[in-house]
Amino acid sequence: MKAKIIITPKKAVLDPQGKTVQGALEHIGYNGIRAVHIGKYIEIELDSDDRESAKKQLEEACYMFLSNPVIEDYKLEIE
Amino acid sequence: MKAKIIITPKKAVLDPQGKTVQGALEHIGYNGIRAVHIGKYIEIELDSDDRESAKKQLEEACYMFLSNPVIEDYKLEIE
Amino acid sequence: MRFAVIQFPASNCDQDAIYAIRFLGHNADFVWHKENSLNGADVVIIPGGFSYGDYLRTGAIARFSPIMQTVCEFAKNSGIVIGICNGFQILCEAGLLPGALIRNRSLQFRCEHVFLKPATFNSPFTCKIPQEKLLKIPVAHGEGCYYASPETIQELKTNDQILFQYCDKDGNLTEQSSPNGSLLNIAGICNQTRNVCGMMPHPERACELILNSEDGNFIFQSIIHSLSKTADKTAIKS
Amino acid sequence: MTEPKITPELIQKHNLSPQEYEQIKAVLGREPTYTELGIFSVMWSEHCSYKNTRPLLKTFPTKSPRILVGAGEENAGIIDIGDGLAIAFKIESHNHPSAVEPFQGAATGVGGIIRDIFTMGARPICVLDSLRFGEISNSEVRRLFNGVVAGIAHYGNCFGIPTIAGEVYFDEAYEGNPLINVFCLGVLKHNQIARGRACGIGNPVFYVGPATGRDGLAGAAFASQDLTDESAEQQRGAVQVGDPFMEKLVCEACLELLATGAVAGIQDMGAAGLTCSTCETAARADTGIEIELKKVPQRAPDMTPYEIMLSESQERMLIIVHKGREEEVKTIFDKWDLPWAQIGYVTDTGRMVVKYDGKVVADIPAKAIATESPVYHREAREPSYISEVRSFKIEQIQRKFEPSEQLELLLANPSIASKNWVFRQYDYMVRNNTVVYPGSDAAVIRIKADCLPPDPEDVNIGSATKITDAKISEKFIAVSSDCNGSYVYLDPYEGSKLAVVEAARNLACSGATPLGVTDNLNFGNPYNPELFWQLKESVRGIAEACRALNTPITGGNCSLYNQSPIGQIDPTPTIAMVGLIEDRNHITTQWFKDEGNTILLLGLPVDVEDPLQGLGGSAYLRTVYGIKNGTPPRCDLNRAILLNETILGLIHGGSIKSAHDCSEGGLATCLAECCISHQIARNTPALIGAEINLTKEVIEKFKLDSDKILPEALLFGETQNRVVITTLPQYAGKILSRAAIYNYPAAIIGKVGGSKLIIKTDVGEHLWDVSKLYDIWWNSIAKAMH
Ligand SMILES: Nc1ncnc2c1ncn2[C@@H]1O[C@H](COP(=O)(O)OP(=O)(O)O)[C@@H](O)[C@H]1O
Ligand SMILES: [Mg+2]
Repeated sequence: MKAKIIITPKKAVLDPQGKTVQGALEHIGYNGIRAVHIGKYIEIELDSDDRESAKKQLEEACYMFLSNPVIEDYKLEIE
Repeated sequence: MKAKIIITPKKAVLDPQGKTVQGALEHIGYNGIRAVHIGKYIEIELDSDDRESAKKQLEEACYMFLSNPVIEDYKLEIE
Repeated sequence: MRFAVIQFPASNCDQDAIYAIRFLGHNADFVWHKENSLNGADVVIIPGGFSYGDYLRTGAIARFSPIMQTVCEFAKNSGIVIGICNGFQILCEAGLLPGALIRNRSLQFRCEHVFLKPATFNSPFTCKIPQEKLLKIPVAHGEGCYYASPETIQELKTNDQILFQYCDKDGNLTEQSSPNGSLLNIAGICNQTRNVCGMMPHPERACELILNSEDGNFIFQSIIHSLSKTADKTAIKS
Repeated sequence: MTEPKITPELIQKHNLSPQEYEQIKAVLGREPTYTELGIFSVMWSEHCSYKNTRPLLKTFPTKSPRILVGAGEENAGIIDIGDGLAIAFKIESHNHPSAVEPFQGAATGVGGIIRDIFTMGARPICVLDSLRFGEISNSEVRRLFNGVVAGIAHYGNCFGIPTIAGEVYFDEAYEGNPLINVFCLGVLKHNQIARGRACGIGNPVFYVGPATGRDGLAGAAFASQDLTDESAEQQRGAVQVGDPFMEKLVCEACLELLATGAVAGIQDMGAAGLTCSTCETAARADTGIEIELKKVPQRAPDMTPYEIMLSESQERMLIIVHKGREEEVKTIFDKWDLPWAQIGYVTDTGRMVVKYDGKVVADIPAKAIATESPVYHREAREPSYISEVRSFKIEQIQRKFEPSEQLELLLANPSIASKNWVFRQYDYMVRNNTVVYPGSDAAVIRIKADCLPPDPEDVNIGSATKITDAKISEKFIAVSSDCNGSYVYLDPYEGSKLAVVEAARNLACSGATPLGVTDNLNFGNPYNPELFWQLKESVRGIAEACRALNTPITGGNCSLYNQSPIGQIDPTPTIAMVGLIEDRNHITTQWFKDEGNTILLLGLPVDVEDPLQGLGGSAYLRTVYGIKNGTPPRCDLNRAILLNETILGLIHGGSIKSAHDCSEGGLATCLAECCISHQIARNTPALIGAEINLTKEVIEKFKLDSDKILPEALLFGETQNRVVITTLPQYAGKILSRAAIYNYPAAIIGKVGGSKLIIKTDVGEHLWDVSKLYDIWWNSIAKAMH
C-alpha cells in the first residue's frame, strides 16, 4: 500500500518559489500562465493493507509533522 | 485549467530527506513503513482550455526545466 | 589575462571572484546575465551564490539566462570556464558538465574549510598545483553532494575527469572528510575536453593568508599558466 | 466599500485604551475611520511608539564625537570610523513571530534588520544572531531551535551576507518564548548617508519590491501583547514568508539608485509597513505625504485599505525621488526585474493622506502618529524574589567538589559547549572579509573597498555595476553580543552592567577598541510593576556601564511582553558592541598558539570580597546543583576599564599571542577553551595542552590568601574582569611590569604544551586529555539534536 501526500503553501501565504518559477517559465517563452505554486510530494510505502487505520494514523502525521500547518495545507491519499 | 506535476527522485539516487523522514516517523511510533520518498509538487494554473497543446508544451517544460532528468522523474497531469 | 565573472540575480560570490583575480594581478569584471557578449574575456567564472534564490533547483533557472548561450559557445570553442559552487550547479544544469548536485546528506548547509586532494594534474585547473599538496579551501553549500549514474562515474574515471576529492588532513579519502556525501568524495570535475571545470569548494575564498588560506591561488595560477602557454604557442605560430 | 463601525469592543481589540481613543479624537477633531483606527493602533503600539520605555531610553548615553547619526534619528545609528568611512548597525528582535513559526519568523527577522541597514545607504556586510531557548532536552525546544537556525541560515546565506557571531543560551525561562535577536552592520562613506525623509514638496513617492499581501497583518500590534495561545493562533493566519532572493535584488537596486543621486529619501517598510514608512518619512521632513492605494501592487485579491496599510509583507521599500528623475528609478528596478509603482507624492500639508480609488480613507497629521504618541511612566516595584536571591549563601548547598567530572559537565552544557552546530550552517565567510570566524571571543571582519556601496561612477545604468579598483585604508571591525540572562534575573542592575562589560572585554581581547553599542531589551509586560522594575534597573545599569566605557548607544530595540504560557522569561538585555581595529597585526584570537608559550592571568583569580566568590548565578551552580540563585559576580566598572586598557596596550605592543576572557564556567572552562577551540578545517582541530599552577604560591602573587578561597570558586567561579593571555616566555616579565603600571593584578599561571590540560591547586592535581575535552565540547549540541 502506498500513501501519497501533497503539501502546498497556503494560498494567502507568499510563495516566492512559485513566483520565481512563473517568471522563469514566462521568460523561457511559456505564455498564459496565471500562477505557479510549488509544494512537496511525499510517498510512503506501507507494509499494512488496512487502509482505514493507515489513513487515520497518517492524517495525524501529516498535521503534526510532515506539513507545517501554519503555512501549508496537505492532501493525503491512500492507494 | 490546471497542470499538476509530481517530481520524484529517481530510485537509484539517494534520498537522504526520505530516509530522515522515515527515521523520524519510526521514532514517533509509526511502524511498518517500508520506504519514504520525497519529491516536489508543482501546480500551474493556465489561461487556456486546450488540454492537448498545454500537455505538449508542459511535457517539454517538465523535461527541460521543471525536472532534472539526471536525478528525477516526473509525472504530468492536466485537470 | 582577462576574466569575466558572470553576474546572475543573487550571485553573491561574484565580487569575491573579482577580488581574488585582481589580487593575483589580473583583470576581472562583471558581465550581466542579460548580456550576450563576454567582451573578449579569456576565462569565464560562473561564481557562487544563490542565483534566482536557488528556487526550484539550484542552478536550474540561471542557465536560461541569455549570457549562458554565449558561455556555451565559448566553451565549445575551447574557452576556459570554471563554475564555483552555484556555478558548478549551473554548469551541470546547462549540460556543460555531467551529473548533478543534490542536497548534502546531513540535510544541512555546511560552511567550513576542507582538504582537497587533486586527482589529476592534467588539466588547466590543476597543472600548477605542487605534487603531494593538499589544498585547504572552504566549502559553503547546502546542495553539494555530487551524483551521477554509474556509467557516467565510470566515464569520469576512465577519462581522468575527476579533478578534486575531499580528503582528511593526511590525504585519505574518508567518508568523514566529505562535507556532503558526494560519490567518490568528488569535489570537482572537468568535461571531456578539459576546458570546463566545476567545483563546490571556493578557491576565491582562499586567496590570501588573512583569510586563512592561499591554496585557492594554485587553481587560478594553473588557469593563467595554461592560457599563457597557449598564448605563447599562438604567438610563435603567427 | 463599507468599513466596520467603531465600537468600544473594536477599540479594545485594537489594543487602544479609552483614553488613547479620546486622544485620537482630539488629534483628528472627529471620530476616526476604520482605516485610521488601524493606523493609530499600530503606530501607537508598544513596538512602534515605545510608549512605556521612552522615558527610560532617554537616560542612555547617545553622544560621542564619532556619532554621525544618533539613536532614534533614523532607522539605524551611524558611527565614524575615520578616513571618511562609517558604519551603520542595529539589532532587532523577532521573538513572537519565531515562536509561532520558527523558520520564517527568524528568516524574516534577518531580512528586516538587513533592510534597516541598507535603508541608511550602507552596504550590509555582516549579521550576528543572539538566541535564547528553553532546555534542549525538550523536543519542542529542539524543533524551535532547529527551525530558527535553519531560517537564519536560509535568509543570510541566500542573501549573501556572512553571519559571523552570536550567542545561544538554553534555559527553562525561555521555554515557549524563545528570543531571536539579529544584528546587522553595514559600511558606507560619510557622503553616502541616506535619510528616511520625505523631502521636497511635489516629489514623487515610489513603492518598490514585491506586491502587498495579507502577511503579518498588524504584526506590530502582535509584538506588543503578551504571547498567549490565543494571540499566537491569530497570528498563524498571517505568517510572513521571507524571500531573501528578492531582498538581495532590492538591496543592490537601492544602493545603485542611491548612487545616482536621484533619491530624496528612502525607508524600508518594516513593522506597520506602508503606514509607518509614509508617516515617519513625512514627520522627519516636516512635510506631508499623499498616496493612492489602488496603485500599490497587490498580491491578494480584494484587499481593503485597512489591510493594505497594515500589511507587513516583506522586502518592500518606500522611495522619495527628486522630481524629474523618475526614469532612473524605472530603469534600475527594471534591470533587476523588480516591481515598482509610483504611488503618491510629497505635500506641504504636514498630513498623511491615504486615498483609495480617489476617496480619502485616512487623513492624519503625520507627526501626531509618528512622534507624538502617548508616553507613560509605569510603576516599578522590586520583585519579591530579589530578597530571597540576596540572602542565598553557599552553605545552603551540599558541596561536592569533583573537578574532573564537573569541568566535563560544564563543557557539555549546551550554553557553554561549542556552537559549531549552529554556525557551520551559516555562511560566515562570503564576501571575503571575515578574518576571525565564529568561535573566538569576538568575530573580526575586514573593510575593504568592495564593501562600500557603489559610487556614481560605478553605476552603469541597465548593466552590471563596476567594482572599483580604488584602495581604501584597510580597517577591521570586531563585534560581540553578550548577555547572561541569569545574572540579569538575579540582579537586573549589576547583571546588565556585566553584559556591557563582557561585550567590551570580548572586543578588547580581540584587539579592538570599543566604539558603540546597540541593545535589544527583551523583557516582560511593562504593566506589571515587578517586571517593569527589572527593565528600569537594567536600563540604569546599561546606561552607567556605557557611559563609563565611553560606548554610546546608537540605537536598539525593545521587545516587551515576553512570556510564555508557563511564565516569565529571564530579563535579557542583549548588548551588541562594535569595536575598531586599525592594524591587522593587532587582531588577536582566544586559542593557545605554540608549545612553550607562557600563560598569564590578568585579574584576580577570585573576588574574595564577594561572599559567593563569583559562584552566584554561575553556570557551575546551575549545571552541578540545578540552582539559579545568589547575587551575580560584582561588576567593578573602573576595573573593567583598566583591564581593557591593559589588554589593548599589550596587544598594541605586539607581545600577546592569545587572549581569552573568563565568562560562564569560570577559569577552568576558559583554559579548556584555549586548548580546544582552534578549528583548522573540517574534523581537524588544533589541540594543545597546558600546565597550570594555581597553588598557594601563585595565588599569593595576586596578594590573596589561598586558604580563604573556595576550590570550586577558583576553578569555576565567574569573578569578573579576568583574561587569560599567552606570550613568549621572554616577554612575560615585560607584561607583568606593564600590568603593574596599570595597577592591574597579574601573574604567570602556567605554560602551553603537551596533550593534557593539567591544573594544580592546593587540593590536588587535576588532569584532562584535551582530545576528550574537545570531543565533549565540540559535539554536545549535535548529540542533543540527534
Ligand atoms: N548563534 C551563533 N551564531 C554565530 N556564532 C555564534 C553563535 N553562538 C555562538 N557563536 C560564537 O561562538 C563563540 C562562543 O560564544 P559564547 O560562548 O557566547 O562566547 P563568549 O562567552 O565569549 O561571549 C563566539 O565566537 C560566538 O560568536
Ligand atoms: Mg568571551
